[in-house]
Amino acid sequence: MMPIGYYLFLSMALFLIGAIGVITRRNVIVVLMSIELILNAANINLVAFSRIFGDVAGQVFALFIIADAAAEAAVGLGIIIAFFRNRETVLEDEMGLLKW
Amino acid sequence: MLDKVIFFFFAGVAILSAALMVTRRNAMHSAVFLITTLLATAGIFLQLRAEFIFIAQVILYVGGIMVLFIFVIMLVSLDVALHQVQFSRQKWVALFVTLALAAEVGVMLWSSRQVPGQGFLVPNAMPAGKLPANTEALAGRLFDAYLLPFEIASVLLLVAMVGAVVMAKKRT
Amino acid sequence: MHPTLHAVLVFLQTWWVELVSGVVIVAVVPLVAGYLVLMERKLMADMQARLGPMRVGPHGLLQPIADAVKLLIKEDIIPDHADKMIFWLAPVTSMTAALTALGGIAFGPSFLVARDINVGLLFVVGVSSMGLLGIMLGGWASNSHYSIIGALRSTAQLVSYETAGGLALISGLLLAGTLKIRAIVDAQEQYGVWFVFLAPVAFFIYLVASIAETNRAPFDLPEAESELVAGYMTEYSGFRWALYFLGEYTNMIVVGAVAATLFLGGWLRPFPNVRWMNWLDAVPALFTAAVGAYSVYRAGKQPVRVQVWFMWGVALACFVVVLILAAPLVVAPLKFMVPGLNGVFWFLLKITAYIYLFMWLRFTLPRYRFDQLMHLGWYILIPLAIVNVLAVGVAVILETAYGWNRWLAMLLATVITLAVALFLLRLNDKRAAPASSATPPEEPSAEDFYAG
Amino acid sequence: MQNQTLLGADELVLNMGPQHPSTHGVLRVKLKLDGERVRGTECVIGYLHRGVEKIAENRSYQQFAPYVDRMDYVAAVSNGLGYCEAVEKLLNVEAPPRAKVIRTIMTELQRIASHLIWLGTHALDIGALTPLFYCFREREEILKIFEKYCGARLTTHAFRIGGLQYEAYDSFEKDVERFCKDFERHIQEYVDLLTGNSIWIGRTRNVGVLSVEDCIALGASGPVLRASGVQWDLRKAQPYAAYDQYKFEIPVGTNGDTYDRYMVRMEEMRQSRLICLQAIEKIPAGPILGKVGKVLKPPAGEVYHSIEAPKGILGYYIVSDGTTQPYRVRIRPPSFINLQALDKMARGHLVADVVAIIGTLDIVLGEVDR
Repeated sequence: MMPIGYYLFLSMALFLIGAIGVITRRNVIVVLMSIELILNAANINLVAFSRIFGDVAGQVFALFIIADAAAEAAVGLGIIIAFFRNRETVLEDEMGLLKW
Repeated sequence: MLDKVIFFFFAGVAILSAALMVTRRNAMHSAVFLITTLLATAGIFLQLRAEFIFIAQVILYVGGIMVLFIFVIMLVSLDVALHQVQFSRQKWVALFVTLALAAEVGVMLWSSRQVPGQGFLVPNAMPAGKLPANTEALAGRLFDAYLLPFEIASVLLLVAMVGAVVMAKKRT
Repeated sequence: MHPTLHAVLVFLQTWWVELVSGVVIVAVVPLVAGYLVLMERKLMADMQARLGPMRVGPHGLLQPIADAVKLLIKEDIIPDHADKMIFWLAPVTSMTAALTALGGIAFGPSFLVARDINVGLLFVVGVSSMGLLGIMLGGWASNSHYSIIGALRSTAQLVSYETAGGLALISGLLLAGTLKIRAIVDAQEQYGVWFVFLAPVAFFIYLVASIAETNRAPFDLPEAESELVAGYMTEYSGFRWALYFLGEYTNMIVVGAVAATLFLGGWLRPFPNVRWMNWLDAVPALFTAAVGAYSVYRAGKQPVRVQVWFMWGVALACFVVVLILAAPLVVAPLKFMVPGLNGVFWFLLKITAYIYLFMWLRFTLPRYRFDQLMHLGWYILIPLAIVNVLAVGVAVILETAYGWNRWLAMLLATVITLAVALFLLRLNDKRAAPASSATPPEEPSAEDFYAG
Repeated sequence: MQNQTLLGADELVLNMGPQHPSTHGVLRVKLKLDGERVRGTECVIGYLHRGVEKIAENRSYQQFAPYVDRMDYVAAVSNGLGYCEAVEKLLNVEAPPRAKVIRTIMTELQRIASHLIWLGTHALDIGALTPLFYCFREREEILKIFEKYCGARLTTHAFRIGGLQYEAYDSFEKDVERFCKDFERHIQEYVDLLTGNSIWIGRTRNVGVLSVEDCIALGASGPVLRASGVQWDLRKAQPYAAYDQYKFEIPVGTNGDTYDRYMVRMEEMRQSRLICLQAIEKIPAGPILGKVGKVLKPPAGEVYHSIEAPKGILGYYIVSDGTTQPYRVRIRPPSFINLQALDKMARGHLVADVVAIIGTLDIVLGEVDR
């Protein structure tokens, strides 16, 4: 077991990279992927603390987060496909319309 | 020692490929680097003796979610996208938000160090050999204390599935 | 001692088994895969009234090596506009996943390749499913229509059949009550029966799903030669192509090993607990001896001296193996080695039989169409697998909580599942209008198309 | 092409061939796809064009005979029969009865051989590997008979204008009889492998349905026409060679789908076998070559003669201007005309079905392109 700070730092780094991706990228698919990265960073924290405290509850929540990520990816990509079919773009700032 | 090597290896791979993921122009390359990050994170989980989360990460994230991503990228891959501006004009906002977040976490890390007795940079976890069998412990917890959240999660997945089908279906 | 050196030594001391087995996997499995190809070609030739490879070595025994050399020295072509990085990465991914999955498999009670990790079987299944990424990426990177259609087909097929196969595995795991490879086999020893007899439907579903997962006929649509040339492998040649091929055959070994472990009793011999069947322990030695004797017999009939020597070599190798296998049976102090050595033999025999079944089906059956394949997966296999999981779960509870007879409970589960299967088939027959002809041929609206 | 996607925003154009494992040679089919569904097809032919009809104008009548063997090269004997009979009609001579019977036997053997190639490749297209080798095993026996008879296996040039050049060799009847005896057993093997197989039925039933009206409108002939339910076979309708002497059935289908065409061809092989058996029972004695001169100079005029080749109606239209060389030869190749049905049959099906449909049309590109 490494000191918990290392894990927190790793988690923070991944989270920040993910946040940068979400804010700056135009391609919605990449934005979604960045969100997956953020969720994953959270998972590292959960699992690391679960290991520190010797309590698997943290891992249970990590599982829930993975399930949530799956749901999010499915719906998000479904929306992207639907949008792409109509507008032929996957760029965020071209998706500004609320109707098509 | 070995722990350290493994951790730094995986952590390095994770951060490096995460950075590459955000900066690559080609969405497919981004996906590949995200897969690398996820696998490296899975390695971290294994180093934390969380075998079940490790394999769940491999099966669900890499074998499931990322396959879905690649599938969609294959379907919508527009070569035009490669020649367009890849970043939106929010660079400064991004920088600001990131710095703010980094500062927050930094302050948190730094201040918790000040608190005597907490000292979470000191390892105080149970030795690896004394941990209960991971899968069994996890299952016991999941189907006992967290049964309701588990069911809610499955309902969530069902809803997501229906939603995805409705979204992606061709309107004829 | 220098601390770093010391650390390295400690590392080696704790991990040498894993390191050695890793090297063995990487070194031996390609050879085994090559000989699987030879076996397939020979069997195919036998069933098709011809001889198969005969030129390289006696009865083509050196053909895999010749093939490997040929593939290695072949020109390595990367198509124009291919994404070079991913084109390079994809076959490596495919093969790495397959080889890594092999690391989780135990070939005998004392021949565990890597550690008996807590999530053993799940590890094997999960890691081998990552090979799909290689297929998708390769198909995408090739920048060819055939490749990308092959990759899309492959993805859809693998995702659907992995679901069915995974659910079938869960039925078996419910009986074992653990994910650890060794504990699964131990459970079968305790039960005194292979799980295939307790949960035959699950085994059957896994069989079908594993054929589909390894892209073998009749589910070989992703690389259907007559439709998509070679599917995702169309643009690959030489060594990269060989990596894909290697991955595919390694995957066959992996699914065979999973099936053998979970359903066919792993390294247990038939009737592991029946005392008067103990003579079965001598079978491995006798079998190998018979192979050796046959080689001696054939050696006299070889036309070229090199081939005669080669057959003698094969015979000699067989006899050495016989000695190793027979020694523990005869020499009392070595008795403890019997389960280990024979276990490996039985395990390999089971995998071989499983793969033989794959090959047999390939030579016999035509290929499914894509919609039929998806229909079979989603409308029949997955519902059936879900019902089977429920039924087996109920049976396990009936047995443990209500003290039912195990066989009775399992029989009930099987009957329920089969009844549902019949119902499903009926249902599907009713709306059997083939999806392919469902859409009426549209009116010719393609004048521009015919213009050029 | 670059910007097309698989999402159906555009339609994808997939080139199948000319280098493709299942286009039976050098056929190129442009498929217009929506996902995997075919919205239209276009055949691009001509990769094997050799100008056979034009060559005829510069060859004497006998010299041209070997060229027709190279059209449908898996049924060379049938091509030769059609050509020889057409020229005989032009010359107004008739082959002697013995020649006619031997011609009939050879042609029926060739029909079996051609159908065997069709069965093997068709099954291979649908993914069954093994029937191909069984089919070639039997075809080998037929080719051996051909080789013994005329020295050639594939492009036989077995017949001569006015009859035959070679007398049947000594054990000819015995060889044919032995083949026919074995063949009954072998055909059962294919039936065991394919006819009842649910995958095979799933892949062929209701695939590539061609109605009677479509068949007639497109001019389809042979098994393609008969599988739709039209009992039209020139061997019965306008008997040539010695077909009027033998009893045989003309199998017809009902649905006109790929499975029916399969059944029709399988039954045709059985009937051909019966014809062969009937014919070898009594081969009349006599000369084998009618009275034709060394130099053929047919009177000016024109003639059209058609036979039932394995793939359909094979017609020869020959115009003579009274010289030793034909003025014009026009050939009606069954493959070329049957191929026109591809678009009609493939629309609305999946890519995999296109492969099956090309297989079931039983085309030979040498004949399509000539």
